[in-house]
Amino acid sequence: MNDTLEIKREAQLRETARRLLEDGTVGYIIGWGTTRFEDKTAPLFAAKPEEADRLVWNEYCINSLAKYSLDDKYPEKKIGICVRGCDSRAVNRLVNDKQIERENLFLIGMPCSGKENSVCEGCSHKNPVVYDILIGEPVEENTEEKASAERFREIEEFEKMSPDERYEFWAKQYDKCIRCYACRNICPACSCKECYADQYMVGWQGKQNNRAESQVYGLTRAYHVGDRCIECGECERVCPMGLPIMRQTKKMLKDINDLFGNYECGVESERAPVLGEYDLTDRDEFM
Amino acid sequence: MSVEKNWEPKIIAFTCNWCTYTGADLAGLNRMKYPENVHLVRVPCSSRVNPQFILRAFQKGCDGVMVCGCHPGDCHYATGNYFTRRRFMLMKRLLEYNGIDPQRFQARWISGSEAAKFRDTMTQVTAQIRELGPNSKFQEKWYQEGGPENE
Amino acid sequence: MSRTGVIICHCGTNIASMVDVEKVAEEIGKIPGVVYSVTNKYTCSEPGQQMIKDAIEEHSLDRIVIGACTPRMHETTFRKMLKGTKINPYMLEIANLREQCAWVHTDKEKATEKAISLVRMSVAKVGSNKPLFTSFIPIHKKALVIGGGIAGIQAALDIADAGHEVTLVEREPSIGGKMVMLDKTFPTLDCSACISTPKMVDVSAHPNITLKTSCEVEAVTGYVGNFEVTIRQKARYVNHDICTGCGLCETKCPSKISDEFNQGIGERKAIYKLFPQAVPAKPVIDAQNCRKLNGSAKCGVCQIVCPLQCIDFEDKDQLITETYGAIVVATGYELIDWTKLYGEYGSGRYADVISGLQFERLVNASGPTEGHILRPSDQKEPKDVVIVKCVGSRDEKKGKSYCSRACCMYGAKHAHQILEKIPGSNVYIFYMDVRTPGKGYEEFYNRTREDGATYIRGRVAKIYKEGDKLICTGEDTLIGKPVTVKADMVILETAMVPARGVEEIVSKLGISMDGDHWVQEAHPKLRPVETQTAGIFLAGTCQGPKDIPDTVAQASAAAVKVCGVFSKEQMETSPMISRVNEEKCCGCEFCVKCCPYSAIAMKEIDGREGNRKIKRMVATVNSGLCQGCGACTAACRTGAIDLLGYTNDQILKEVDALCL
Amino acid sequence: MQLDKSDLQEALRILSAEAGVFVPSVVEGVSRFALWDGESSIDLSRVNTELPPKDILFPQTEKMYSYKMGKNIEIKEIIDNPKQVVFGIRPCDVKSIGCMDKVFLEKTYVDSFYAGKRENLTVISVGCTQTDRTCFCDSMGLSPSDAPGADVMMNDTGDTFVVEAYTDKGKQVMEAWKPLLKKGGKKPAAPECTLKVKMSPEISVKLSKMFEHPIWEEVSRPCIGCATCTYVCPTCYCFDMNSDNHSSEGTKFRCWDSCMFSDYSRMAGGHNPRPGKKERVRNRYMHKLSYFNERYETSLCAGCGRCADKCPAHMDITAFIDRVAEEEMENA
Amino acid sequence: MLRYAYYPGCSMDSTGATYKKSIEFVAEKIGLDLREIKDWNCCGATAAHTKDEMMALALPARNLALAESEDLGLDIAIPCAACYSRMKYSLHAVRTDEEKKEQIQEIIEMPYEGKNDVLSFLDIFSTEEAMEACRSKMVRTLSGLKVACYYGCLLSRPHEVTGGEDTENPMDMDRIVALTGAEPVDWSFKTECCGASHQVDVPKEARPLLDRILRNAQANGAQAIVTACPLCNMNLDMRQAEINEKMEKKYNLPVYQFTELLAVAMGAGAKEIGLHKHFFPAFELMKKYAKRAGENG
Repeated sequence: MNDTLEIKREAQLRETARRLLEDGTVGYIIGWGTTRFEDKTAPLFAAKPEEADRLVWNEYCINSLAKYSLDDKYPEKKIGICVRGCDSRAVNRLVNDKQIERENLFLIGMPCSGKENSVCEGCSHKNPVVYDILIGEPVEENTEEKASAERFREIEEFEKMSPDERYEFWAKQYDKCIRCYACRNICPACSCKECYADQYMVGWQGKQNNRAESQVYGLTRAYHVGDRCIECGECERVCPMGLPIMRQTKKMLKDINDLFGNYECGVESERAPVLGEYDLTDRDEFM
Repeated sequence: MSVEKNWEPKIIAFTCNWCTYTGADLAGLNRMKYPENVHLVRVPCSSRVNPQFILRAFQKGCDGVMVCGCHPGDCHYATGNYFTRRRFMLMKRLLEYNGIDPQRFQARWISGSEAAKFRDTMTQVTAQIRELGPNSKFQEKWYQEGGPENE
Repeated sequence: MSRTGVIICHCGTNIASMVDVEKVAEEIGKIPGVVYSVTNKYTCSEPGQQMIKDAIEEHSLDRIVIGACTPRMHETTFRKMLKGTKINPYMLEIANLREQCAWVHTDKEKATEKAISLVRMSVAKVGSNKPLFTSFIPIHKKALVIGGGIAGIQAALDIADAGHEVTLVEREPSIGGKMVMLDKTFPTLDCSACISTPKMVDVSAHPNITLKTSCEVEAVTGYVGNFEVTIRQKARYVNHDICTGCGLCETKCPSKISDEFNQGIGERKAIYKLFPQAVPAKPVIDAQNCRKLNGSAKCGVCQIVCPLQCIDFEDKDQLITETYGAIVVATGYELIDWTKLYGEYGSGRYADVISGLQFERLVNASGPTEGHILRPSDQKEPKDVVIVKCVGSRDEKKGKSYCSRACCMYGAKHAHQILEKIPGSNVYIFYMDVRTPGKGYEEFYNRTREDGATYIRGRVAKIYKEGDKLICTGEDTLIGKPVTVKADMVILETAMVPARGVEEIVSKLGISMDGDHWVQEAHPKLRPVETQTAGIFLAGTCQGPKDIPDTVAQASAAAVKVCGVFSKEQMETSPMISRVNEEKCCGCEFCVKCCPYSAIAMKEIDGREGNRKIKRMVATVNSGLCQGCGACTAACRTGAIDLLGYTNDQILKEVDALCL
Repeated sequence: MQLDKSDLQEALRILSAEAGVFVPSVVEGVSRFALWDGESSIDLSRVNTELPPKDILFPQTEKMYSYKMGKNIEIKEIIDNPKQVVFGIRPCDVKSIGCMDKVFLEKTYVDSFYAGKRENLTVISVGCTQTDRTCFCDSMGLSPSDAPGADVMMNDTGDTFVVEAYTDKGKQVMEAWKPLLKKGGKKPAAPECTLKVKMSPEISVKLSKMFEHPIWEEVSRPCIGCATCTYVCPTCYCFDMNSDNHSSEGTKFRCWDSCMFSDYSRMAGGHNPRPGKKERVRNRYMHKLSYFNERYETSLCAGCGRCADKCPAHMDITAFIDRVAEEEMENA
Repeated sequence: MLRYAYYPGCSMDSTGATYKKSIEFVAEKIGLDLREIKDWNCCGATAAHTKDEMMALALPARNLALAESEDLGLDIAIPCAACYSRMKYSLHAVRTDEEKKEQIQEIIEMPYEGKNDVLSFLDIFSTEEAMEACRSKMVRTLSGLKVACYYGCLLSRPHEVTGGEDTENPMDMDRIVALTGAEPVDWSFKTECCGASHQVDVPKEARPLLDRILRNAQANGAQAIVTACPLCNMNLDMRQAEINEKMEKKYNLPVYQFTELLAVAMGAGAKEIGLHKHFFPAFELMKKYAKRAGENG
């Protein structure tokens, strides 16, 4: 990370935030603030101009912020949100899924050259894909080769294992799952009012924590979000048990790319999810 | 896990009312014979089949699961099976990725007149699953009977 | 706790010979909630049905499972039977023990096991059944026909003759469509106008038909029996209530515009009737070209000369909304714009390379040349004429892959007309194949050849001009040599394509089109005049290229379908349709995307966010449109939309029951 | 007394003859207490395991009874209370067991499932030689090297453990270990937590007056409503009861639940007294730092720091306590 | 800015001499900056593609890769229609076919990404900028001279590769030529094959191909034919007398390059651009029509 450039960007961010709060463009701004640990930041909600200086911009700004807009779906004033590439795709996701109105948000674009987060390796959109104002100059994107080589590398490796090995791998992962639902709650593609998994009365899913129920949860979640996953990696980051959750959704994405052509979510503001449409010429392998 | 004596594969098939279910009825009318292992669940259209049903069937102890509908282009509701096709192409791959044997979940298009195809498919799938043996993957019973200590 | 009654049918020996029905009844009787479990010899028979009715009373049953033949056989029978009891007809499930068990298995023990499983699944399912009620929707016995060509005219007349009200909407100032432009019709060579204009007059005079010309469909909502249609009456600037159609205005109008009815050959005025026999026989003003209305001059001469003060320059578009019970789509076709596709034929730079429809106007007695075949460039009579077929048809690379069906015949007709009207003329027809499937068609083709038309098998590769001749080069594929014909005029028999704007009307109606934008029928063979949407029918070439007899036949068929809908006062709708749990619905619209009937819409409801009252969007199912396929339910991640009769809960219970 | 580190395996082997021994270990990359197989290594390198030991007494899913319906309804209680030893548990987690004891065993109702397991559990604590950056047990009144609630207290002196029995159960352990134990050994000085938090009894009282304070709105905003903090917390004891039904038979079980879930407090009619995250975060913090104190005169937070370490939104209870300490009371 | 990388091709110093001279003259006048690609090689036209597809793609690609390696971001200007066609094929292959791209790079042992476009001189002169520059340099008018613009088959076909305008009735040259005051006629053989590659081995079969072009031009009132390719030009120019002789015709259609017309209108002397060097006499006709701008008649 080019330090002086990013320090400058932080200063610009604070200045912009202050201005937006002063002139009433936004009601408050969601960004990142310090914690008591130097290598951790936490979401910060700045509502007063003087709070703008509490916003920080450094390599530890890893929390995704867009989904916080769902806490305030009908704001009186616009909500300012700092968006990196991934956050901006999350915004598109939520707009696409009719969960928020783009007009209710003021997007402060933060070109991001990667954070202390493994998912940033091979990032395909370092610069926000949608924003109202861009802080500083855009950063150089990863080459397409790098991004695409990285994108499904793990999946391809994994696919080479035998079915039993794969099952064993996942079964052990789901043995670890404590069903805290952090992966779901952080995910911008999970925006149901009431998750299927919480509907014990309907009986989709048992509440008991065991391998079988966690497997059902894991696969169902993968299927539910797989065609809309924006690949931000938050599910994996937040998992307290370290499950490689994105390897499930990415599998869906990889198959979608193989079967239906290039597909990347959250990059365009209007695109039907793959499972929300069909093509007469789709491959027919069911005979 | 040792194979129970007299074990018989348990196979569930979600079938569209207008095609495969009708095809199965025609097979009956023609007194065609196929194994007893296949149990049909009647749904109005294959697009009614939520992929979560498949997971549920494996979880509860089915050894094989099928989704059957009209041939693409022949859907009674015009476009339902196009959605079915997409949903299950992805779901099938996801299941296989998670270790399910490809033969344990199969989708097929069988029309109302294809009684012989229905019979042949069911016979063939039953044989394949018999060959594979009982399924323990995703199964809750496996857990209830001791879980990891079983292995 | 529910009180389920189970009846296992012997079906004579059909089931009982392969399934131990007594054992099934006994095993099922052990399931909690099953309070009555018996067998019966013939459950569908009168005594069988009576036994169920008695059991309902005696054991206070609240739901029934019958293990018998396929539900596709007797589901309706038993539902009807339940109508007379205190149990709702939908509190019934049928386990298929005959077609899918007894008849297809050979091992009685295993078949019995399977039968137990199947009945257990039905018992589990019926436990979650809820009473459902059919609703009745009233049928508004008034039809809307969109498009006033021969298809629309025929459909409107047939429906009206059957005693129903019809509104016929046409966007042009007159009905008549393409047929009235034609000179003669093959193979009988009747005068096209002579047989179609009387029908046009019938339409205008019919007491059951409301004719709306210069009108377009603006919006359509609702469903069979109850379509709310908004029609835009475009400003005509002439008060048709007063106008007598004297035509004085037309003669005085100073603006001259290329005449679209005559395919650009000839001119018309800015205030005009589409053609002399137009219905209604009253003029309209073409605002774009009227000097006063487009502001290019003061003019207003028509207003001055009109003896009845019919001219109203202030006229505005008007929107009219009415309710219709059924809709016939008859939007027709137009010819492909070959000038954009065929550079080798000069892209329209040569005035004497004309389309078949232009030729129809040239040869038509009421056309710009009064029926004399004179070529457009210099008004000379052509001696050598080349006719090129399949221009845009059967040409995947440049035009359409399909055959336009009528061109072989009207190509032959054109040849015949030229040879008849111009003595000593030569006609060369370049063709790929000659297709004449129709009564008297092959005979007509043969006659044309006997008349002297030269048929050359091959496509024309290039048309170019040298002096006042059009040089047509191509290959005669039968002899394998290049041919060159020096022609005075070339007629291109171009492909039919759907009329412009068909995409909009299709999307307004919520029906679908194929890849070439022909309107999609419900089934290519068995439901050729229906669409996927109940109450919307197709007539004529909007559905695909066809000739006049086929068009008229389809129009009458559509009319019968409409009358079928109108034969009832109200329509029973299946209650097994989707329903939205608004509390759970998050408004993502995934269900909307996969509904084939556009039956799901979004609506605003009151909600709460914390302590604030807000409005939020949720899905809502139109019970008139929903056909109960359930595609939406599998698209809903939340499970907020569910299919009554096949709910998530019911299906999950069936799965669970199998796995016990 | 002292136990040579080289004799630890043997010492545990002696115990495992009689009981299931849980030791800190790493299972599929997750550090937790797991049943010792007699051979595998015992991971005392971490200050704290990632998952707390509470599931030994209070499993995440615990079957209570099975039932069978028919003409007569059969109900069978499921009792599963094997003799168990937990070894290597840190003083903060021992204090946490003390908290759960209060909930499940004291005052009005005694929870028989918990009681049975607790009765059969021997707690062998090993004091900390170092602290993590999120450790703040000494601010919560605990010592990193002493667990008064343990049956046996052990402290690392380098090559040996100093061993001390605190209870009769502890004395039995010492008795069993007799051949391995040597006299002497000096308990090392306790390490000090680097993280100091301004916790005091006044904070509890102050909080009890802050129910309507604007601070809740602010501190709760980053919360994403997952159960991470409650499931890694050694003292959180909420559970839900549910049944696993198969037609006419099934089992009733209880499983962990979390007050951070939005549906946790939702009632049958749909009303939710804690509708937003403000109410839910308030409840959790209040419960840890004030409500529990009122009822049981001790805090429900032992200062293990797991929640601060694992929170996806990087929320931090220690920062919250310090905020409260600094808050002027006029605002309260 | 009118700056391009320049691939002259082999004919510019031989059969295309007059083309070259007129290009140079016009370029000088309008500030067209052409930077010849260093170490260019044969484009392989007329022969390579009948032998080996990869050779036919790699030969031109090397030239394009050389231009790209200079990293000036310049599009490549090509005067010859055959060269242009071959270059376009290579560019098209590289841009649309990953596999071929790799093979090509392997053969030419150079990286090549197909970043820059390949342009014919018609593409270049029909840009707004070039048209404007030409317009401002006109000192003579060729008013009254009726010409048939002949594009040949390679500049516009196949459409998938060239992406050019109308394959049947292109108008670029007509618009450029109209700048000089000359009057392009509407005729029908603008893009018809002139049979160039058959003229040597089967001249008898090839002659009718030339004949129909000349005939249609003349029939539509043209007094001259204008080309944009050294090969087309040579073919129509050199063989016109032969057609007249062997087929007993009386064509009198001088054949110019469009740049010659531009050059004359910009004041070039006949010798400066080689007007006197045509096979079929071309000087007299030009002399008759070229007038000082503003002069009447």
